[in-house]
Amino acid sequence: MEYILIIISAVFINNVVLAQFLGICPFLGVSNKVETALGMTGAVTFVIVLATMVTYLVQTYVLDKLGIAFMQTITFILVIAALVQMVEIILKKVSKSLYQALGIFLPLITTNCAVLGVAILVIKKDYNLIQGVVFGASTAIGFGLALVILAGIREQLELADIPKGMKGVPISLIIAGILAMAFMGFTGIVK
Amino acid sequence: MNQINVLTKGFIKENPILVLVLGTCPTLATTSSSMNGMGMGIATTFVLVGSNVVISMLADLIPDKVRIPAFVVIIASFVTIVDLLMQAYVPGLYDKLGIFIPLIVVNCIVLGRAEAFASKNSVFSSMLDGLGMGLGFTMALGVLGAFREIVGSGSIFGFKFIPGDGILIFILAPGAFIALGYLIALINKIKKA
Amino acid sequence: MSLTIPLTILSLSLLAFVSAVILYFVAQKFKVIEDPRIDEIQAILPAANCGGCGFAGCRNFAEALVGADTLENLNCPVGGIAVMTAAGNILGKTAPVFDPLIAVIKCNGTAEFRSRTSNYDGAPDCRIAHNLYIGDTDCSYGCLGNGDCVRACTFNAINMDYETMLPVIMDNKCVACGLCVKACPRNLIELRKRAKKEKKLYVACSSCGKGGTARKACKVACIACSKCLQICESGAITINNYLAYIDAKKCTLCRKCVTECPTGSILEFNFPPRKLKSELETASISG
Amino acid sequence: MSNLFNISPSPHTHGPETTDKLMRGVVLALIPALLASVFYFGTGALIVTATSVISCVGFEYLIQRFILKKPVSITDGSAVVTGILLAFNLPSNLPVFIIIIGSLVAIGIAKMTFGGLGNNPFNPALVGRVFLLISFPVQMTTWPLPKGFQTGYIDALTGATPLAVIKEGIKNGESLVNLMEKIPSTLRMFLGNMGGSMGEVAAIALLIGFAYLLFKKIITWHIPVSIIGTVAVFTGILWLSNPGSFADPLFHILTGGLLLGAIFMATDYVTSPMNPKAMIIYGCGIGLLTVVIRVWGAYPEGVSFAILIMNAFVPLMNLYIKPKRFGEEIKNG
Amino acid sequence: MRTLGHHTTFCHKGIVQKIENKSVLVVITAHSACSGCHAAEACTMTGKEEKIIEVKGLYNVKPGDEVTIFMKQSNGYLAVLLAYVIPLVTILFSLIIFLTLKMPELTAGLLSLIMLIPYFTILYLFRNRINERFIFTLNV
Amino acid sequence: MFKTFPSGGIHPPELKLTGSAPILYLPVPETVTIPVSQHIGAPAVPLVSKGDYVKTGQLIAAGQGFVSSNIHSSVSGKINKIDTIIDSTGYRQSAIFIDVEGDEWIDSIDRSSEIIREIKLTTPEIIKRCQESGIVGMGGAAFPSHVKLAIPSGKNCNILIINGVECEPFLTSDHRLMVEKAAEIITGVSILMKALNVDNAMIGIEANKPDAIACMTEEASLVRGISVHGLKVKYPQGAEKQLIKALTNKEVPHGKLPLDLGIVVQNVATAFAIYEAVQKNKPLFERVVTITGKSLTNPGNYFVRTGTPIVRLIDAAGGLPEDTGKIISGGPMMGKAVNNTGVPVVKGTSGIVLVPLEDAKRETIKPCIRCAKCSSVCSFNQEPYLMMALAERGLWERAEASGITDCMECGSCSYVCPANRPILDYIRLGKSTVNKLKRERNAK
Amino acid sequence: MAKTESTFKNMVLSLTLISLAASASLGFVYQFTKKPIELSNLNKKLTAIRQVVPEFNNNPDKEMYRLPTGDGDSLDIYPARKNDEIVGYAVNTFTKKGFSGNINLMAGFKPDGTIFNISVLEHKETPGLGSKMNDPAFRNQFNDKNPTSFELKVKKDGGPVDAITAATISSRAFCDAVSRAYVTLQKGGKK
Ligand SMILES: Cc1cc2nc3c(=O)[nH]c(=O)nc-3n(C[C@H](O)[C@H](O)[C@H](O)COP(=O)(O)O)c2cc1C
Ligand SMILES: Cc1cc2nc3c(=O)[nH]c(=O)nc-3n(C[C@H](O)[C@H](O)[C@H](O)COP(=O)(O)O)c2cc1C
Ligand SMILES: Cc1cc2nc3c(=O)[nH]c(=O)nc-3n(C[C@H](O)[C@H](O)[C@H](O)COP(=O)(O)O)c2cc1C
Ligand SMILES: Cc1cc2nc3c(=O)[nH]c(=O)nc-3n(C[C@H](O)[C@H](O)[C@H](O)CO)c2cc1C
Ligand code: SF4
Ligand code: SF4
Ligand code: SF4
Ligand code: SF4
Ligand code: FES
Repeated sequence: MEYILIIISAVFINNVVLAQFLGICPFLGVSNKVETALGMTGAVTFVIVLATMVTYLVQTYVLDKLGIAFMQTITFILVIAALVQMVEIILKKVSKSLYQALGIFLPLITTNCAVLGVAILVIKKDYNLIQGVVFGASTAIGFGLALVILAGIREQLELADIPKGMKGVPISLIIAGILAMAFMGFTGIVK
Repeated sequence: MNQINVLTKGFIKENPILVLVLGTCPTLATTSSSMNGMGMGIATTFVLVGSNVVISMLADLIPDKVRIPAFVVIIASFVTIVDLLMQAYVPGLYDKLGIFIPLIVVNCIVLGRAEAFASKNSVFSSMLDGLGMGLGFTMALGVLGAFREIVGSGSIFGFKFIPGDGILIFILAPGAFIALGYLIALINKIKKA
Repeated sequence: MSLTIPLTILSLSLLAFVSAVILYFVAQKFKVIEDPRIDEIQAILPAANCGGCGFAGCRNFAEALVGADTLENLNCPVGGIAVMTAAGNILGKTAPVFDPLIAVIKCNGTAEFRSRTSNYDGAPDCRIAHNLYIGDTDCSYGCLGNGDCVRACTFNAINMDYETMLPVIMDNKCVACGLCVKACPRNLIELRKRAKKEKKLYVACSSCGKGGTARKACKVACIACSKCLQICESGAITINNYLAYIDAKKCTLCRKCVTECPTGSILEFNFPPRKLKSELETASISG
Repeated sequence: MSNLFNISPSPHTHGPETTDKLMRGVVLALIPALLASVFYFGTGALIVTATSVISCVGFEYLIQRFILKKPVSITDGSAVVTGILLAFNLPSNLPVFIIIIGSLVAIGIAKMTFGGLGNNPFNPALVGRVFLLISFPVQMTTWPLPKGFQTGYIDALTGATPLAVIKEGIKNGESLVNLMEKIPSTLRMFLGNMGGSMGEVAAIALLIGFAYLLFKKIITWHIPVSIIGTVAVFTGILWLSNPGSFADPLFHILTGGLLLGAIFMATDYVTSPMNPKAMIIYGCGIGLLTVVIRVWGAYPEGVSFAILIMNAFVPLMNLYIKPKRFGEEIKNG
Repeated sequence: MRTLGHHTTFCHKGIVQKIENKSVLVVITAHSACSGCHAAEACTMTGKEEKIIEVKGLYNVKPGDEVTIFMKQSNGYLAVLLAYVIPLVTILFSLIIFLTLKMPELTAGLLSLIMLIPYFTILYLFRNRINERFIFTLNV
Repeated sequence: MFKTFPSGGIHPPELKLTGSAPILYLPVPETVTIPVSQHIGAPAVPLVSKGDYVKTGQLIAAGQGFVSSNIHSSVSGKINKIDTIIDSTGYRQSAIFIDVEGDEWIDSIDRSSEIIREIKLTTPEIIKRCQESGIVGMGGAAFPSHVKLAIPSGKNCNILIINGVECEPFLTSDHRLMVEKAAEIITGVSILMKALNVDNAMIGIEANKPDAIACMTEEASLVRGISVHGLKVKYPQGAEKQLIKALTNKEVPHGKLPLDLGIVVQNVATAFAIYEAVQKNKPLFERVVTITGKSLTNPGNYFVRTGTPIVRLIDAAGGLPEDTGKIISGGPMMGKAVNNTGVPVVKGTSGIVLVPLEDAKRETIKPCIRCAKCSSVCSFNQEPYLMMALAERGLWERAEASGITDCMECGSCSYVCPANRPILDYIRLGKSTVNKLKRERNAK
Repeated sequence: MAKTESTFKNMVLSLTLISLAASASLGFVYQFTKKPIELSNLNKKLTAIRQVVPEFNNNPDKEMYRLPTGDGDSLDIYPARKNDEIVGYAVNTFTKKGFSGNINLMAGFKPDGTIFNISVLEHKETPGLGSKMNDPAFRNQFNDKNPTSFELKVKKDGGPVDAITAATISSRAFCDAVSRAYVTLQKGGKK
């Protein structure tokens, strides 16, 4: 039950993008194709979960043990950046054409607020490993949900006549605002 | 003249938030009041100036291939310093800004400036550049924060000038998105005209 | 806890060492280190993103410029020589000189000269009218007047004149991006060399119909009578498919053909006023 | 030439339906509910409706004329519908300036920003409503009680909606049986004699409007029926499983603007899916979310949020839920 | 550009780099997630990376040509599945198993991370099958 | 209960003003202009030259290749010239001009009014006769019938469907033909059955023509295998695939032809023409045309010789009304607007509709309100609003993916759209562009 | 100065050196700020306590003890002393009856059980409604009231407490939290 609450909370109530303001750049920037958004969701979830696990272990079993918790930021950022790179290298070595297909299909995944933010939040919220992982995964899914919805709306708006000045980032922000408003309806479902 | 330009271009022309739309997350998250917004801006400015200066000093010593991680280490150090200092001396503000202080490290504008400017320019210009960009960032955060605070709760810098509540949504998440959306649209329009 | 500092140093250095090793392997794949000149050039490009250069947008064109061995065949019609030279300077290459161009509409079948034979009442779109039928006059080559070109022009350089039902191109706004050329289903628009003081002289007709048919449909149609061809001293005029064409490169703007054309299908713009015939005669008498 | 014939591609004839007529039809269908709310809430209802309609139409005019510089299209009646529906979602004693803000949000933010009629992904009236709910919670949650026709405005006697009573009571640990006594009888709720937003109370009037819309073929049954059906089934299951803490389905259907939302707001063409299959899924989604928010969420009333959330999924549904094309082979059975 | 004909495809622009026997090497620029944002040009950090795609088959192209690479949409999803989703599930699954086995957190965490090694090894062993599956086509 | 096709469709006002007007013979005009291309496929090549004297029914232009059709003179007289005329689209088209002198028919035509039911010709002979007589489908597309009847090897046909639906408003030519020439049509159907070697023929007629249903049922009862079915009134029931669905409940699969289900569809007028060609040896140079319109004083149905300018028909119907704003060749849903009254009646002309100006104008286009009415009336379950939007913006690849080329151009979507959007206009644009792009791609 | 080349040695060396310098300076700053941070963390709690009890000069944090509430939970009690004499108790109390989440309060009592002051530590109530419990106008009505005579109930439920407009639920929850503190303190006895 506890995990279900974490999931519901992270996906709907405290959605990373719409309520926590993390990962807005990729949210606004990832292409307005629903397919890409779906693919990104898979990729981001993997990266976030991997990053959460590793940073959790690093924090709990290295930084805390050594009494240098204040090194969190700098350690996390390096660890995550290295992880992202390693995944790339491994994929490339494992199967070149798989790697190529990903290159065509998805934008690169980079360290951004969402990845680092989730890693830090897991520590801040005093989650244990499994809670942290569930939190990370559901946060990523919440990110994907917002991303896919936005991509869908933007794809539809491609055929609409949006006033010139509103095109691009502004309209996406307005949509995000209305979405955030709608998602406020979930308030209180998880105490 | 040129140096002044380096300083002021971040104010409007290349304003990191309003024109380049970088660092959207802290922008939205910390502007529920003008005070918080400015606080975040100043913290970021500190990191920008600090990292720009150090990076411009070290640029030639760092091999190209490790440029990015080296910059990141430097930036992250400054972020940690800010983090610690704020925790120690402005704990109230620190609590409000929450995880967005450590997240300065992933703010594109910081790394972007390091890459695009500091690694190629003199220490002094880099400092000015960092300062300009930081002030531009701070200004935009201040403006957005002030707008949200005025409309959302009828006060400015915590000083209440109309009784009762404002349009509450503006100090909440949806209002943040909507306000920034229209602000950017407005700037687009002004820039075109 | 004086251990803190050594521990910090130790752990971070370790971490950095690991990152450096990883990076060493990563370094084998190359990352695009963008040529800073791309930004520089993009900054001087007009940012119209119109595609007039043949690339998807200004940035792509900037990339192309930086990547190109020579600047030949690369031109930003919007920015013109000034921008291209500036770009050339940044790249240390000479920019070829392209003649500035301007769009002209090769149809003068105004409501006055070309009587309507039906009312078009379909979707206001030249492509649809063109696919459907001959158009609301008897000329199957002329302008349909539904303004596809007007909508295509991102520079607001074309207006529809509702009296003549022909589009009008504004000299000062047209940048010769060619979007309208692509948009017109009847291929009425041509990019022609800009002459000094915006002088323009061209056959404002695209009718490939035989003289009689063309004339019947429109009073100012080119009927391919060859008079202009004969009078032209610089060999600028050719006739193909019952239609005269003036090569702007050869044309000396002497304007003789204009008066020679029996139907008045050669148009001139922005020339100083011609002396009236009577004046010419008196001048020659007195001289 | 004596006679120039018109030429156009086929078809050369057009059906009787026009946008204006459709919108007029919706306005007509809303009249019974308007009358009912005037009957219950007095002139306040009229003032709210008039303010909302006038300011919606006014903002549409101003924005089209001066900001977008496009042809003004206020005569199509869509702004009137938005105005009425916005008003129907407000308490009948809401201060006028708040109504005007709501209209500005509905028309300015939710509609014109996206390019006007036909382009908005979210229901404008609901965006306006939810915006106000979040911004002015006090004013938006003090509902005048119906007291027969009266002419007062701001200082009407106020009280909570049945849903809020139940929600508050359950929070307070009261038993449902007790609470049920505090709320109006089913018949009274059906006739609309209860607290609530001015247009949502009278089920009977809304159903008359529904019948009219169906009869005129302005809307199809799919969305309203699937919403109401889902709510009925879902709350029915809850109720049967534990009648002590969950209210019965009829109660849920008659309260909280469910009918208003299902009949008039979820069916908004612009923001609902384009084919019957998707419409049913959309309706079920709204029903489900409504119950979830009502029963477990903080807000006593969930229809507005549910519709807005499902609005967000409509483009995806239009993309992935397509009707079976004529002659399309059904894949592997 | 969702579909072409009746095959659902996905496309990407690139430039022909080299033509080898029976295949064309095309350089594409993969953009980072942030670079779709209009500020990409200002933010030099936005990762852009050149990737070389090998397109099997003979095409009438020469180095320098701008071409479009097409790939079946389902291949994109499959790639995401193989590269990210299955490993994700592997980690989650093994973590849950290890924790229910009452292993200490650290061991469980590390072990489930290590589970990735066999997964990718298996993937590596199947690389020929995978390579057969991911086929790209060109269009000038 | 009457059958119909399940999804979509509209029911515009029927306005069948001439449903009870018997078919009259329009007097032969003084001159006729017979276009050499009255069918789908290659134009025919004139066999006569200026000054030649031709008889009614004489072959004057020969079809070129398999998918083409012969053209016969519809009058007797002198060839005035072979030149171009302005066709209904305003473009020029080759035609043979004949000055009429008397009405002398070629001898081989059996002009007696006797109905010959016995079929003497063999299957190949029937098909050959159709080809010689220049028979084309008269339901609108004017597709050469001999091509349709020649079943390619490997396919076979087991049901013949006769299209007597006439779902367009105003038009009654098929209706009257079925009432007045039922016996001939049924014989024509038997001929078709023989040609196609099928035992089963279904005739579909909409319920708004009870007299036609009665006449046809009576005649059909005399022949084994022919059944007449009343259908619910719904446009576009006459469209091949919808009619097949209505009658047999089979759906012609996407991208396939009716023949792939073993079905061939022919129009009743085609059946009649085939009867005349096979039994009476009369080539196709005359057909029934409805001349109608709200303001016409005397609308009616006429047997008209091909090549007769439509102005003759209009005169016969009481002259061109003052308020005429649009002349449609065909019905108001599918027909073509004509830009002058000089255009000749051709083999495919089923009716001329004169529309008063007030009904002829299209209303202002408004933004799409996504009401989905267009998709709900599309009997192919397409998404017209989307196809239009894609075509309008030139997004051809997405338009192609949206199945734009499958649209049969019935126009129901434009008819029903409350925002007056010219949906079909843009779908047609999209179709033609996408088809062009496809051809280019295949050429590569 | 010439650019350093990207050899393996250079790369590792430079990165390691930079990290060395960075970590050294970080360590230094950490040492430097360690005390103030601890102080300010402590202050946060003390400030909250100081707000709700009369002036004291002990360290209540050090003397904190837990009392069971009776329904399975327990509350933290901070005794405040001035010159070793108890001047009040600050009770960190909570309620689950909030409108959209738990509410955390610091309730201060005088030794006789009279409420001295109350401050809101954490809540998730609706801004503009429930959030008004933080307004002095609402909070102050409890000051100097003794729950024995001042029933902790809103007017709607027959008590003396003026509820926040349109936020009876939050007001009720507030009362619930305060009364939990009071009851626990009374029952558990004072040290
Ligand atoms: C702290 C940090 C923040 C970053 N932020 C972004 C970002 O917001 N957007 C982005 O596209 N890349 C960002 N990157 C860059 C990528 O993570 C990655 O380093 C780059 O794409 C490839 O680097 P390489 O040169 O090591 O291959 C960031 C990197 C770091 C270290
Ligand atoms: C929308 C639409 C409506 C049609 N309506 C009729 C009709 O009413 N009667 C008819 O005979 N053919 C109609 N047709 C043509 C038929 O689809 C089919 O081509 C014809 O019945 C074949 O017979 P034919 O070859 O003898 O003309 C229609 C076609 C379309 C696309
Ligand atoms: C948007 C919204 C927010 C609300 N927020 C609160 C809240 O924070 N606290 C609360 O007690 N009730 C809240 N409510 C519940 C209602 O105001 C409820 O009717 C009220 O608590 C009981 O009415 P009363 O206080 O006027 O007696 C909220 C209701 C809505 C619709
Ligand atoms: C059946 C129907 C329902 C409608 N419902 C709404 C509604 O709930 N809210 C609204 O703002 N407009 C509504 N409209 C009006 C119109 O569609 C709306 O203003 C558009 O969303 C604006 O683009 C409705 C119109 C119709 C025909
Ligand atoms: S008139 Fe034509 S060529 Fe000139 S700017 Fe406009 S679209 Fe370009
Ligand atoms: S010039 Fe061409 S595009 Fe422009 S209105 Fe005329 S026909 Fe249309
Ligand atoms: S015209 Fe095409 S899209 Fe429109 S209803 Fe008919 S078949 Fe469907
Ligand atoms: S019928 Fe017209 S308004 Fe309705 S969805 Fe179709 S195109 Fe849009
Ligand atoms: S600021 Fe870019 S992702 Fe958060």
